Amino acid sequence: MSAKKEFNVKWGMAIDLDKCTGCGACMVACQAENNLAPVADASNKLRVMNWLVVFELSNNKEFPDHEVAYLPRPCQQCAEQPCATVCPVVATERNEEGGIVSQIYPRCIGCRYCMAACPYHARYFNWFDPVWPKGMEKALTPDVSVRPRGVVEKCTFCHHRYMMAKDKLRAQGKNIFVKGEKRGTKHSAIAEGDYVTSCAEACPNGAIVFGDLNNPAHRVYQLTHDNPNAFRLLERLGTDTAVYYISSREWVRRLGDNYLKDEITQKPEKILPKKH
Amino acid sequence: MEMNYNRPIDAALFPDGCERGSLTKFLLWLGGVSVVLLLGLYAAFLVLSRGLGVTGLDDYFGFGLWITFDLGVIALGAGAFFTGLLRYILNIDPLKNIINLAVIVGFICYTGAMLVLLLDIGQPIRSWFGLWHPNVHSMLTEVIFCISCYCLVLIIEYIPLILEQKQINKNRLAHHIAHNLHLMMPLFAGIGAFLSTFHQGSLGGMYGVLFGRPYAFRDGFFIWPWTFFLFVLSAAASGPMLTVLIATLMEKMTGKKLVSFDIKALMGKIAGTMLLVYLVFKFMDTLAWINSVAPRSGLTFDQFFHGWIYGKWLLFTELVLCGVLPCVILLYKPLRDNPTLLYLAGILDCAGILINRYVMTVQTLAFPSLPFDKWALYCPNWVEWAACGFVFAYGAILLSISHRYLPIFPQERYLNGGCCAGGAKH
Amino acid sequence: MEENKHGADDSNCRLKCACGVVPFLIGAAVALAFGWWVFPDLIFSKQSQPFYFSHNIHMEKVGTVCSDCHSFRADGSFTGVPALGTCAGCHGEIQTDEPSAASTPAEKAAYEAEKFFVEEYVAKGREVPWLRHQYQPDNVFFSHAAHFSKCYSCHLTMKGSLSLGTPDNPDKLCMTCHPSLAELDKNIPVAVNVLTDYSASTMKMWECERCHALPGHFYNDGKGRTAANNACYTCHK
Amino acid sequence: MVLDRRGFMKFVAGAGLGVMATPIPWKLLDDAAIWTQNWSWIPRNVKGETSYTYAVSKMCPSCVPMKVRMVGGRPVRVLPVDGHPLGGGVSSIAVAEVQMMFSPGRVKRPLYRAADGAFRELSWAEAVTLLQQKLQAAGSSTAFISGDENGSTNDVLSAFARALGAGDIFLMPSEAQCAARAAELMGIPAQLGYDLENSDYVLAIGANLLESWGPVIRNRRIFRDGRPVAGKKELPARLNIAYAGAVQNNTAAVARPWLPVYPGTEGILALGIANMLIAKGCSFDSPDFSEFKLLAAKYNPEVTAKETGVDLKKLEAVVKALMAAKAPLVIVGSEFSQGSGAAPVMAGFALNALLGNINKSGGVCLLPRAEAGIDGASARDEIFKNDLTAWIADRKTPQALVLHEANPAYALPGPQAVAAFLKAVPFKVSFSTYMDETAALCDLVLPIGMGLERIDDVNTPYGCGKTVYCISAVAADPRADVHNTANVILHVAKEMGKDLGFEYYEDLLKTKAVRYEKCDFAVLAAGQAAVSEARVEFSGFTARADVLAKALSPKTRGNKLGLAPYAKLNLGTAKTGIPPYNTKTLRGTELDGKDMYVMMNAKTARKKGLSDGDMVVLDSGKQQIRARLRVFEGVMMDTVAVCLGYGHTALDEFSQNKGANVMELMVAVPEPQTGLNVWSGTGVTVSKA
Repeated sequence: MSAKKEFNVKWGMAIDLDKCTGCGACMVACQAENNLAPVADASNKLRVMNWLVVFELSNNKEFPDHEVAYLPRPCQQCAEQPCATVCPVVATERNEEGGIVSQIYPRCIGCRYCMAACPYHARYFNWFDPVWPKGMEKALTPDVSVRPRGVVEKCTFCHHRYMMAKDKLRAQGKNIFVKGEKRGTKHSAIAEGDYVTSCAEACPNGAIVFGDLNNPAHRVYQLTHDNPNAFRLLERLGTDTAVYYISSREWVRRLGDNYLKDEITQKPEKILPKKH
Repeated sequence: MEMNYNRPIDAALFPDGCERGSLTKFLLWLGGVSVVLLLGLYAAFLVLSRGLGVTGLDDYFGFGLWITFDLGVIALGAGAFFTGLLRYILNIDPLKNIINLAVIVGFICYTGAMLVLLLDIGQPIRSWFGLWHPNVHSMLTEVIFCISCYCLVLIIEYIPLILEQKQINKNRLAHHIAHNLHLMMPLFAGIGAFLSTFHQGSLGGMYGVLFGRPYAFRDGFFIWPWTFFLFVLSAAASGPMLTVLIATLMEKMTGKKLVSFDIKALMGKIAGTMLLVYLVFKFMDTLAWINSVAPRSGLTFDQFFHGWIYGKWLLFTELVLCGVLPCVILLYKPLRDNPTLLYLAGILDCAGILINRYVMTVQTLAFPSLPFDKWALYCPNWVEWAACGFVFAYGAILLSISHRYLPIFPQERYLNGGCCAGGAKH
Repeated sequence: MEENKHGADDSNCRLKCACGVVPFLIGAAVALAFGWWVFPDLIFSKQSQPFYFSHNIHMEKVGTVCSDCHSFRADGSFTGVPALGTCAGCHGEIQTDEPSAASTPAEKAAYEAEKFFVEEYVAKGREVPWLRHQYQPDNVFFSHAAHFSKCYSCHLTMKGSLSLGTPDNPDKLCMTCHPSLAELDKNIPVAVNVLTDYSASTMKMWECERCHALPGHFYNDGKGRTAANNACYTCHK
Repeated sequence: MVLDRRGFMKFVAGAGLGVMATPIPWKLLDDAAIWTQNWSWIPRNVKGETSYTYAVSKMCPSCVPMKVRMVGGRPVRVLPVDGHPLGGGVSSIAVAEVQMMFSPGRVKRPLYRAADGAFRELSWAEAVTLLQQKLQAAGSSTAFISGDENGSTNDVLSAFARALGAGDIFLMPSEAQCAARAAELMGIPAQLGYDLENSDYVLAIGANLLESWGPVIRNRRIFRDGRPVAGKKELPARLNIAYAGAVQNNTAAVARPWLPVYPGTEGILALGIANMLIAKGCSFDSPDFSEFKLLAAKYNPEVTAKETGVDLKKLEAVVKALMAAKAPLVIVGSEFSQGSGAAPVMAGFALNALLGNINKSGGVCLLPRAEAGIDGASARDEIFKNDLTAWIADRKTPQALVLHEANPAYALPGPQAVAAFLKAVPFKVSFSTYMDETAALCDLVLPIGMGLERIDDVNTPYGCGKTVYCISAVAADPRADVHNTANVILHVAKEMGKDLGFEYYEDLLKTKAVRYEKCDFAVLAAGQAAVSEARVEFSGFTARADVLAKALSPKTRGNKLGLAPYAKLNLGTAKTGIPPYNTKTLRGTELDGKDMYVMMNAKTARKKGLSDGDMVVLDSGKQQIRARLRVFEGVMMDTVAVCLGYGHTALDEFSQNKGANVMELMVAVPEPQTGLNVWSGTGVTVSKA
């Protein structure tokens, strides 16, 4: 496997599961923004194209002690990607400042090895050509190319918005990076909030916070650093994801990873022997 | 040449000293098999024209029957490289009596797998990207390169067999090519063994590197995950037995002796030895998996199994029923020398490897990697089966034609009484 | 059975073999000629623009630099071919003098073209369906802004062949990728690949990589931190 | 030289080899691959300049303001508007509203029902003439139903009704109607408002605050701002939400705590809490406080627990928190935003009065009632006095019926009876964007623009804490041959010689806009909202213990399970059906192919001998529906939870063939003393199919 790449800017999310009501607005916003085709019967969930899925979590207790939580799952944008390393044709990689895992549709040959590799099921295959009800294709955005059948796709953190935000800065004659407070660091000059994903933007509850995980001025940094309530999905796999979840409920945090019975819910470095 | 009207019309094309059934019967057989072939072609047409949505695959099971099938036939097709290695490099001479069949079976398995792969990838027109834009970190890249190259090797190994056809061989050029290729065979066997080892291993490696899938993930030895070696060994352990089984099946169907039993038993002994080596490592691997991979992932052994369809019986069947049992039969001479037991062991051996490839593919993906997810169910549909059927039919046709017209079995003439009724002398 | 005959007569064989190479060579020659001369034209269809347009006249009468018509929007996106509104700013009415008997054919053509444009498009509020010579595919996010700011920042002060423009000749940067049309007085037919539907002038990835894949264009501090500008996502969407 | 077979073969071989040395195979190989990224049948990106227009969703009940992104003049996205009193995110309906302009279920042209029963197209001119004739003939026997309770189209309809001498004008039943009736009964001349913005503790009883009650997006924005994300430097939550209801719905998922209660017992729970508050010394100023106190005393904790099934410990904690809060607020509503009657709202108001928060910051506020903009038109609260379900039950069939964005044949209790009623009406016209169940029954269907395509307004939706007036300008070119309902009615009225004072709807909206301070029409049309903090002075109220005593009497459930309907916005509304982009948001545990799921907890299921995945029949005594059972522990004991929004028979393939319409099960019964019908307390039997 290739060495993990570090970037000055690492776009990431903090999703507050104590705030998400599971309404689905983020899923719809995602589809509209990224030109996903609607389907009349979406009940085969293993065949439905959704870059962002809201899972329903249960504490598995009987009434009345039952609790429910909703977990929106975009692509986790791993720093150690199970997917990009296995792609035979370099159709997906994480190689750009910002740390977003790319997915290049015209390169993808549709072998689906990346889907087999991704434990988050964040990758989707175009089983058929996308079809919109007559005329609805007129409402497609110009920012995301429409994928034909036979290629894999996934959430891109609305990467096109990142590109557009950078272009806006350039048009204003500004640099796209600024020096960070700490020596040797630099941050994106994009103001916090000028680049957000469609899901984060749509969420009325503000459950999804988007920003630069490396920039101490960003909310997402403050929410995820030294926060005992923050966790990531399947952290012990070492994927080093860019999507953090936050919950004050222990059972929710415990569902973020697999734990043996006698293990306590905490960060993997405390459960695991140190990696060599 | 005088026509003998007692013999089939195409008798002039038969291998020297061998008799074959009537052409009508042969064509009827081919016709019957072609029905399966055509159904497969129709399935392929559906897949290529409409998309992979016509299959039973889905986003959880991006890999399914086809990949299982590909891995299966590639493992079982390993008879070609492994027998070749033993025959040409290690000079185990008796194997010359079965090596031709091994090559053809290997050829069928590999080309068949390539055909299915072409359907399996979503953009077959871009398949050459694998060679042109390779990602050197991907196990699949290694597989693509090695399989493509090995396919060429198999073609090269197959060509002399065709050129040795009685009539073709009369052409001097053909004769020379065949002759010279034969002389170069050790070289190709060597290249084949090298390529084959790597792609068999890489196929295993493909799963072993999936660190997001604890069911398949195996930490590495150097740059290779454990499964790399397991796949090589298991292929060597089962490939020869498939060759034996196919030879036997052909004998049953044609009513002729094609390969002497001692050769089969020898193949059995070789396979048994490899199986033993494989099983030793496989058991070690399983223990390491249960005691290291699983707990590190926060999982227990029990969690890897679910219900009946993904039950522990699969592991038991794979390792004991289809592993230890055939291994014992194949290695213990009195048992091995019993034809029924030898063939049974062969069947079990091959079945065990198929189960292994199946669970590595399907159970790996069915396992709920997210703690709040459920086990997923996969059921291949007729399109997937038909495409696999296509490969079977294609193989049957190729084998039938090859057997009818090509001198594959050096022992055939001798085993069937040395001459053929009403046979033309040569 | 021909082989048998052939084997029987040795001298005949030699003769045949001698002239036997000829058909092979002819075949090869035909294929080579077809492949190198005929085929390249065969796969491109030639399409013409809706009406005559002269960059030359516009450069003389309207502006002096490309960006006078091909400009950036406030959000940093690039207008590319100007929208009807931009053209209509001048062409609300016919600007060219009506040609007289003394007019050159070129002047007459210009007048006819403008008349057509004003009547058929400006008056009706229809966008002109210009064909584009260099139109990147949907899967490419080409940022003119990035090239203007990034490339300029270094190459403006560079000397010799590395100079891609000077403050008084900014268009030189455009010409790095686009053919210079300033002097152009006619429409060039657009060659469209009949199979891919892309224009023949559409830059292919290897052409982009002439700059993008240059090691000198990487920022790499040796600690695994990289600002490689040849990442897939630098250009793809 | 003669070209023989051998020569030809050599030629071919030469050509074959030669070709390999030309670009042909390699260029074709490359071009074929490039072809696959540019297939002609895959839609292409259409570039253009980005611009934005503003509108307010007329489709989503949350009345969410929208920033519409246009590319080259073509709408592509709906984005949220921050800083708008109703905004702060987008709802799951509104977020794909642009895409819904292209829904296959749209009515594209005016249609009339021909003699053979099928729809035929006709021109707008013909349609208007036909409409005029029919209404002229029907005269005062014309009835009106509007499905848009916040728009001024109602002014036009009611003015027209008045001009015709017709009194039958109705709005579709809603929480707002229950609240308006409650206010009237209590003698409060105002629209009840809720100052969530400034509250620090909200107890929602039944009101699905974060999904379907009131202007949801505004509620959720307040939740967003009041609940900082749990971080390292965790600020204490400024807003706590507790929720009491039968189903662990979207609100309950984030409420602390969720108090499970039997469905339809919201009012009783409120009285129980009132009793606890009174015991702690709370009181309010009302001529019948003593009666109220007596009534509340009946609901001592034990009785409350028995009747509502509430956990007393949890309830006491909530009451304690209410008392401790600086600005406590109680909101009583219905889990499916309709059909619970006026009494629960009255009990809720009394609770708020006990907490002393009427017209206080963070409490219940008394907003000036929305007034009509046309002389002779009825104000919204006037129209609310007419109960649609009761009127239909009376079966005084009018000669003509005008429907504006209303789908009673789907959305009212007992849709089959409603359809039968509609069939009996000689002439029915539906102004509708989509071919919904009601439009499909009508004699004339007139396409109107959806919110994005028409000018309309939104006037202080129920639930707001202040008066909010918004104009929704035309954001996009209509995708069908549409006209505005109000314009058509204004025109028809004029033709009939009944000039309503306006030529166009826009003129009416302009006169309305100038009523608000510092706001002119252009500013409002550009997306700003006119906000007024004006309140009606609180000069006491009557708790109406007499009404409460009768209306909130405990019901015997017998052997039946309580039916707990709940609403979710992602299933759309009765008007829209399930929006195309929303089918994917339905979980596998909500809908499986044609089967929808109903939910009960494991204990209840065991009692009924049912298990997860069973096909079951829900029987209300009058009607049955079939569904699959999901065992879900977030449902009250002896209760079956059912989701609204399935079972469409009209509209498009995104809505059809999905589950059953729960309204089939509902039985509307008069609420004693209030003049409203209620259907929130329906009981059903559940058995294996």
